[in-house]
Parts: sequence; structure tokens; C-alpha cells
Amino acid sequence: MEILGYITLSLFIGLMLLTLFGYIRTPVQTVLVLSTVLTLIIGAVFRYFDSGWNAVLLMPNEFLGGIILHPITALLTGLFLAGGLKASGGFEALKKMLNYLRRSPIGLVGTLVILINLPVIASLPCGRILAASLLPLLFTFGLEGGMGLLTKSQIIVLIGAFTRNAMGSCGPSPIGGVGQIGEGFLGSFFPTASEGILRAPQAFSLMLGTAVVALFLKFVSKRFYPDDVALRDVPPAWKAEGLREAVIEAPAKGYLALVIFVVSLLVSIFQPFGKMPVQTVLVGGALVMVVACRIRINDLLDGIILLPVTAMAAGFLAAGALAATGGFDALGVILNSLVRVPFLGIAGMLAIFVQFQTILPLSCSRILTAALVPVLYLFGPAKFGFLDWSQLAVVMAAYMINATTSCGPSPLGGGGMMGEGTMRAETGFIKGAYTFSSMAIMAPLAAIYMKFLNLSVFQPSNPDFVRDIVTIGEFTLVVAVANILFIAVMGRLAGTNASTNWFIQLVVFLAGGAIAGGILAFALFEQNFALITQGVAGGLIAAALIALMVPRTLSRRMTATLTGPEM
Amino acid sequence: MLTWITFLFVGTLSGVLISWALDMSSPKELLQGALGGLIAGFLMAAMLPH
Amino acid sequence: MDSEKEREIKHQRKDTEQPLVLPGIHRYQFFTNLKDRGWTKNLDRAAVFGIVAALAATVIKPLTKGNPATIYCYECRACYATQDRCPVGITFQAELVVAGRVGDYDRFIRSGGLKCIRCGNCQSYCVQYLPLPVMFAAMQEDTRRAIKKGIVPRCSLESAMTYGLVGKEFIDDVVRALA
Amino acid sequence: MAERPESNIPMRKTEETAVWGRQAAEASRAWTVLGEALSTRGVRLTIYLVLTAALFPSSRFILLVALVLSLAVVWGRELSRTGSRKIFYLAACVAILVLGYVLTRADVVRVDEARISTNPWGNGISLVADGTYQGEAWGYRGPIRVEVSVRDHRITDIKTLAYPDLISVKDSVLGPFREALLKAGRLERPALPPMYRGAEQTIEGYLNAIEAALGKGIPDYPRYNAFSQVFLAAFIGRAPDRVTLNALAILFATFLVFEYTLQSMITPGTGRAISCYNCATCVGACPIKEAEGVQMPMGLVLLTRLGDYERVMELSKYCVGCGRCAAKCPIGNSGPLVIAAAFQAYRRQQKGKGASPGEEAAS
Repeated sequence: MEILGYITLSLFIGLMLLTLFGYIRTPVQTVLVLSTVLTLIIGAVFRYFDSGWNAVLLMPNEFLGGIILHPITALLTGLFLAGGLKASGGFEALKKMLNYLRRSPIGLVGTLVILINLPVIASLPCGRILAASLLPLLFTFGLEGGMGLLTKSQIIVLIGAFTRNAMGSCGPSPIGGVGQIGEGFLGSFFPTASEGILRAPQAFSLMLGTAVVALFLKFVSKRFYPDDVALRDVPPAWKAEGLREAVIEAPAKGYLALVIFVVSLLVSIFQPFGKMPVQTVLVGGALVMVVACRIRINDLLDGIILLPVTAMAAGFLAAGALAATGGFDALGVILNSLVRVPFLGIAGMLAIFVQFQTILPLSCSRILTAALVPVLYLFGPAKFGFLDWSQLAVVMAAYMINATTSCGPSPLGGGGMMGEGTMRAETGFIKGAYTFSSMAIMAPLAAIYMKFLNLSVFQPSNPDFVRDIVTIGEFTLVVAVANILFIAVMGRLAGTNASTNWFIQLVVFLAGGAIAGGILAFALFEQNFALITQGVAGGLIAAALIALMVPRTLSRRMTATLTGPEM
Repeated sequence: MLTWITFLFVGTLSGVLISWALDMSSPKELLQGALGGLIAGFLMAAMLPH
Repeated sequence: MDSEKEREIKHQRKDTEQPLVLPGIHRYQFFTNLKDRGWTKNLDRAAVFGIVAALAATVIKPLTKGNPATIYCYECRACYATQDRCPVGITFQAELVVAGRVGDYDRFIRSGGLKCIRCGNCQSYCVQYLPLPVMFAAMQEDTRRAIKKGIVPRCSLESAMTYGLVGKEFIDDVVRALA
Repeated sequence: MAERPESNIPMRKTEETAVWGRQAAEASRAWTVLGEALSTRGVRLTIYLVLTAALFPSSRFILLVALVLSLAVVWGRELSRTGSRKIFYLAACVAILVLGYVLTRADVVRVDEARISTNPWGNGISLVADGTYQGEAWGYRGPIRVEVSVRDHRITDIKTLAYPDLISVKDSVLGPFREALLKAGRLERPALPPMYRGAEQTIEGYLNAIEAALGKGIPDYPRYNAFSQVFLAAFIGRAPDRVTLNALAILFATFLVFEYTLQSMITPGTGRAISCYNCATCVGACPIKEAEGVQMPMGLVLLTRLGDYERVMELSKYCVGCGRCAAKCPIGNSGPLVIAAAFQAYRRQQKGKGASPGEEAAS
């Protein structure tokens, strides 16, 4: 039976890579369903010869088991709520409130910074819920949207950073975010872990990651891909003239809808009326909105973004089929054998493992997370014993932050595409920024935070709080400064030659990946130089793989996607 | 408590970085960005379990 | 050659039959690379419909089988924290819940579902406070019925017997099915 | 319109195929009627509602409330627009239901109050006449039936006749509990650890069964009257609880997505709309970008997916037909193609309503 696992695994990864590089030009759902069907056929043949028809007939049940129902339904109900909010003018009301905020002491910049960080603060189970509804609002700050407050480059930075934050926000969400999977596993050892051990590191690293994405977009992406954003710029005359105030009208029911939205979010997060599933609360909120704000049920339907739902379900189907045929067991064996490779070892293997989702970005991170986190769990004391519990927690934090943000750069309908579309950029414009931030900033920072602060909080026996917080501060500054330096160098060196640019980017990515791997190994094994070297090696490999996925030039890639690879 | 401090620190840092990236780098605007980041960090820390 | 020509004619005729989107503009202006992308005409639609149907099946099945609480499982595996507190040594409780949701008997038996004595120790670890023992009991009943009907493959029963994954409540049924 | 079979059939007027043709035409007309019915959203929603009500007896009450509310909203609008009287019939139905509910409720309250003074719990055993009684109550997996013998106002024996919960609490809980009951000689609640959930329900069912049995022994033990029993069984069934509500929430979401996908599945040509990424790349390419609050090509595609073809037709007058969006879409969708399909669907809908015979002649 083992060979079956290898066959189906290579089938799945091969199909996914072909789709990522644009050789298969079909929507990702179709490819996932096809891979499910192929996997099931192969599995059925094997099973028929192994244990007869009965076993084959039970296969549908087994691959349906791959569907994790909760995120799908939570996402749907969240989208209902957002659709209702949109239809009843809630976002106009929000805009008006932002206008008031803009005139307060924190000014325009502070408002934008809060707005960028809003998704993590609101913590919905999928970043797309807020992104779909807030991106048009952010767009209106620019010239095309009518307000004319920001220039082209500012809009690019704003939307890119917001999308980064939104796509990461499903990690720290307490109402069924991706991070819950990791928290549940860690709950085996840390008694209160399932109530939020991973939330703090993720939110921590997301804040800095967002800032770094903003910097990357400003200094690098615009030089690398100069002609790929179709936004118009504000004429200088306007800028000198000052702001042109746009009159915003918000209906009263918009405020009401906003209140219902916030209340149902708070109810679903803090559960004041006893434990109740998120879906019930959100559907209840949506129905209250239907009655109170007099919107149609069509407006709720209007809010649904079908792609993440179907892509997630299709991915779960494919993952379920893989699990039923032993594909993920084979993956576990492969990763396990990576440990014995010289120069790589356990630290190197983990450095690659942590970046796995960024290397192979699917349209929702849960697809691979649901399959890979159990593998990670088995590396811990539960089976192989490579790591102890606190090290497992550190790896889990680093893995989770990369996983949750992986749907941003995915060209298969990831959430980042919404940002790209809104800023009128070509597909793949923000991919470099996203992958760089999740690889070089977020993963090491989350690991460091987990190691030096969060674990101490969850194990109060540790007295060295102040020393640890200084360590975190040092590492945060070092990582941030090093990466800002990289970005500045990359931006300075970038020219007009695409292949030179790409080579510079590869070098910087390698450097960032090496630092990330080293820091991860340090967070895991402290000052063990052999292991840190291994971590650096693993980080280099992961960074090389990630850099290979970032497009060299956008327009040509777009043309290739449109007309076929021959051109 | 320490969680709050780290979050406020990182929030301020990210606020400054974002406002710099947004081409708004006069001292007043940097300060405003830092203030916004501080508020964001505060809200984020308030959402965490204690 | 003939077929090719025919296809060409068909294509052209189809084109002229198209209604106008707007006065003076024909549909051929809007053809994209869609023909490259779709292998057949209806593949994408069928795939999406299959996905949604699978989703609906996953929801409705546990509801009609009297196991509705399983659909709220986060699959966060917080219940793995039971560890030694489980009197019969089940380590993968969430697997049992998922198996109960879709009626996956093989997985249920393999994860030790037939050993469970529904003591409720795992319940206190659930983030959602789901009634785990109730869900397990419903699935156990279902599995017993399936074993009686002979749906469960023989090999999984055999391996369950070998590894001692069958509790004393079910051992008669399993032995009868294997005999 | 090649996909419509009936349009081809009148052409084959040869002798042999005439009969076959007529039969096929009838059959296809039946299918068409069915198809038309199924392609109406209201009909499908009703089907989902009936399906849910049939599957879950415990959800019927909530569904009834939802149905009445939505009908009230729809017919209330109709009243204000066209003066249709439908809402008054609905009000009459609701009034009858409420009246029945009030009567039943009064009966239930009366019986419950009466039972407080004459229940067989605890010291109430002194009311029970000597004899052997059978009782039944719903346990964890099915009806538990017991036979209780009473002598000198003491429970002397409890026999379990039917016990489907057998596997859940074999002899660990129920055995000692029965012993305890016999020892006390009267009906009392057990002292159990609170965590044994499945067992708790079994014990509850067991106690209720004994209560029902002992109730037969009390001479004038109050019972619900026939009307209340019928009302309870028909309309409410088991009381709506939180689990039902939660299940209904998820079912609601699932059915709506199913519905949403089905809409573009069954309307020819609009199927491409379901793979839209919502990425707004086409909005960037579009020279119009926004009209009447809708993001131009993307909003039209989304409206097509929703099935709101009339609105698509209204909005498509803003389209300049440049086709830029078709070249930009990362998944090879084409806004105008989808819009044209929506146009066709709209025309077909109008034809189904018999609104525009002129267009039929044109095609």
C-alpha cells in the first residue's frame, strides 16, 4: 500500500505545480476535483485488489471526511453579514466615522494605520470577508475613487499592506481561524493553549509583517514592475491645491447595520450567552439585519464570494482523498528522511517545513494545514520525539503564521488577488512583497515571541520576564532593521533589466531566508552552532524555492497566461 | 502586562514604518502614524486572552 | 478534413446566431482564451457543482443520522489533550468525530471508536463544549448496524481484532461478522 | 436556442415520426414546465423548506415561524402595492394557530400545576394504589419501557421490558441505581457524577418511564386532553431547542450556497460566472468602472451569478463593449459573454411569462 501513497502525493503536488505555473489553465477547483477523482480511481484499484469491493464502496465516505465544515460555514455566514452591511450602507457609515477620525489628532496617517490593522483587530474567520468589503472603501481614497487624498504609490502601499493584514487575520481569529488547529494540537501539553496560545505571536508578527510589506511595495515592487499598475496619479496641481472634500451620505440604517455587525462579532468572540456556534450568531445577525435594515435576502447572497468556499471545499476533498490513500503518510516519511540528510538535519528540515505553505501557495491555507499540522505533531513527543513540547510550540507558531498568510500570494485565486485587482495591478505584482514578509519577518518573529514571551506566560514558573522582553525587543529590531536594509539595497540596485532584477531579488531572498532559518533554529535549540548552521541551510533551500515562484516580469507572464506558453 | 508593552512597542514601530512607506515622512505625520499604530496595537492586545 | 470544415462552419454559424450584447457589437469581440482554459464545455461547472453537492451531503448526512453536533467541530484537536485521562487509551478523539460526521466506519474502528465507553472525560477539553460521548455513541450504534449488514470490510475488522480495538460491548458483533 | 428540443420537433412532419413527435413534444413540454418551475428561485426555496421540515421534525416550529414571517412581509408589500387580500388569509391562519397554541398552552399549564400536587415523586408514592403498572419514556436511543410493582406505597420491584440504551450504561450505572430505588422504595433523583452525559439521558428516560408507570396507579392523575395532544404532535413536535437552531443556521448557509451555484448551473451560458475570483481586475480595465453603485463588469458577472438578470439588463446599457475586461481576466472569464448569456436568460424568462411574442418571431 505504501507505493500508493507516493503515487497519489506526486500526482497532487504535480498537478498543483502545473496549475501554479500556468501550464494547466483551468480554475483551481476543477484541477482539485480532477486530482481527487484520479486519486480515488487509483486508490480504488489498489483497494479492490487488496480487500475487495466493500472497501472500495466505502471510499466516498472516507474522502468526504477531509472536508472541515466549520471554516466553510463560518466563512459563508461571515460573508452574509458583510453582504448585508454593504447593502444597507454600513460601509458608508464606516466611511463617515473614518472621516471624523481623520480630523481628530491622529490625522489621516493614523487613521490609515488603524484601518490597515483593522482585520486582525476584528478577527473574522477568513480575511476575505473584510477585504471584499473594505477594499473598495480604501480605493476611494485615491483619485479614481473620487476623494483624491492619496497618490498612486500611496494607494498601492495602502492596499497591499491592508491585504497582507487581512489575509493573515484568519490565523489569530478566535472564532474558528486556522490558528485554532495548531492551538488544539498544543492543547495536549499546555493546559490553556486551546484558548489562544498562538494568537499573540501571530498578531505580533503580523503587525511588523504588514509594515514590511508596505516598505517592500514602496521601494522594490514599483521598481521591479514599473508599468504593471494601471492606476492614475493625482495631478500635481491638485496636490498643491490641497484636499478636495467629498460629501459622504450615510443612511441611518447603515449605522444600525454597523452596530448589528459589531455586536454579532463581539457575541461570537466573547460568547456572553453561553457557548453557541459562530454560525448561529452570524446568521442570526444577518437575519436581524434583514428585518431591521430592510434589505433583501438577495443582498445576503450578493455578499458570497464563491471562489474561496468552493476552492476550500475542493481542496479538502483532494486532501481527504490523499489521506484516504495514504498520501500524507508518505509525505511524513519523506520529511522524516530529510532529517538524515547531511547539512540539513532536524533544524534544516523544520526551516523548510515552516515555509512549505509559502512555497506551495494554495487558494486557502487550511487545505495543506489540516494535513501538515498532524505531521508536525508527530515530530513532537507524540511519536518521533525530535522536539519537546515547547519547541513544538515554537515551530507551530512559525508554521501557522506562514500558513495563514499563504493565501495572499497565491495566483490560484488567493486573497491577495483581490488587492491586486483593486490596485489595478497585474497578477503577481504583490507576490514578492508577500512571500518576502512571510518568509523573512513573520516566521522568525513569531518563533522568537513564542519562545521568549508566550511560553513564559503559559508556564509561569519562568522568572526571567524582563530579560526575555529585552531579547524580543533586540530580535525584533535586528530582524526589522536587517530586512529593511535588504529592501533598501534591493530597491537601490534595481534597474530596468528584468533578469538582473530577478537575480538581485534571488540573492536578497536567500539572505533573508538564511537569517530566518538561523533565527528559527536559535529559537528552537538556543546557541547550538551546528544546528543553527543546519537551520541556515534549510532556510536557504526554502528561500530559493520561494524566490523561484516569484514572477520575473509580470506583463510577459500575463501574456503567456492569456495566449498560451508558446509565445 | 509585558504582552501589552510589546504590542504597543511593535504597533508604534509598524505605524512609523507604514507612514514612512506611505510617503508621509514629515515629523508630524510620523508621529500621527505612531499614534495610530499605538492604538492598533492596544486594540490588538485587548483582543488577546489573558 | 470534412469534420474540420464542418466544425468551422458550425462555429461561424453559431457566431452569427448570437444575439447582440449592445447594438452594433457582436459577441466575437469578447471571446477570450476560454477555449484554451476549459478542456470541455461543462467541466468547470460540473466540478463546482460536485463540490457544492459534496458540501451539502456532508452537512445533511449527520443531521439526518441523528448526529447533528458533529458539524460544529472545529477540528482543532483540543480533545487530544485527554491523553492518559482516557480510560481506554483513545488518542485521536477528533478523528472519531470526523468519522461520525461522514459515516467512515473504517476510520472509526481504526481510531479505536469501538473501545470507547463514553465516560465523557474528553468532553471537558472541547473548545466548543460539544457532547463528544453522545456523538461517539451514535456512531457506535451506526457502526454496529453496518457490521451486521456486512458493509465494513473484513480486513479492517480483522486488524481491529488483532490490535485490540474492539470493546467488550461489540466483540460479539465483530466475531459474528468475521465468522 | 438549439438546446430547446421542442423548437426542432415541429420540423419533422413526416408520417412515421408524427406520433412519436407528438409524444416527445408532450414529454418535453412536461419537462419544460418542470424545468421552468425549478428555475424559479421561490419554488426552489420552497422545496428546501419542505425538505428541511420533512427531515427534522424538531425544526418545524421555527420553520413555520420563518414561513409566516416571510409570507407576511411579501404579502404585506403586495397589499400596499396592488391591494391584494392575501395577507388577511394569512392573518386568519395565524390567528387559528395562535388560538390553538393558547388553548394547548392553557391545558398544559393546568395539567402541570395539577401534577405538582399529585406527582409520584418522593412522598407522592403514598398516592399510588397497589398493583403492577407499565410505563414508557424516551431514553437516549429509544423508548424505555418498565414495569413497576407497588405494594403498601413502596416500590417493590422494577422490571425493564425494553431498554435500547443497553450498550451505553450496561451494568455500571443503571444496576446500582435500580438497587438504590428499590432500597428507598420511592422515586428519587440519583446522585451521579455530572460528566456522564449519555448515562444522564438514560437515567432521565428511566426515571420518566417509572414516573409514567406510577402515574397510571394514581386514580385521578391529570392528563392532556385530546386537542392538545394532536396540536403538540402536529405543529410543534419536540420542543425547539438550541441544537435545532444551530443546525438550521448551518443548513441555511449550505442551502443558500447550493442555491447560488445551482442558479448559474441551470441557466445556460452563465456557468462561467461561478468561477469569478472577485479580484476586480476587470474593473481596472473597464473604462466605465462604476455605474449606479455597481463595479462595472465584475458587478454584472456577480449579478448574473445571483440570477438577477433584470438588473443586469438595466445596467448593461452602460457597457461600451470594448472587451478589455475579457483580455484581462486571470481565469479567462469574459464579462460580456456572461452578460450576453444573462440577456438570453432574461429573454427566456420573459417568454416564459408570455410577455413578448414579438421577440419570438424575430428569432
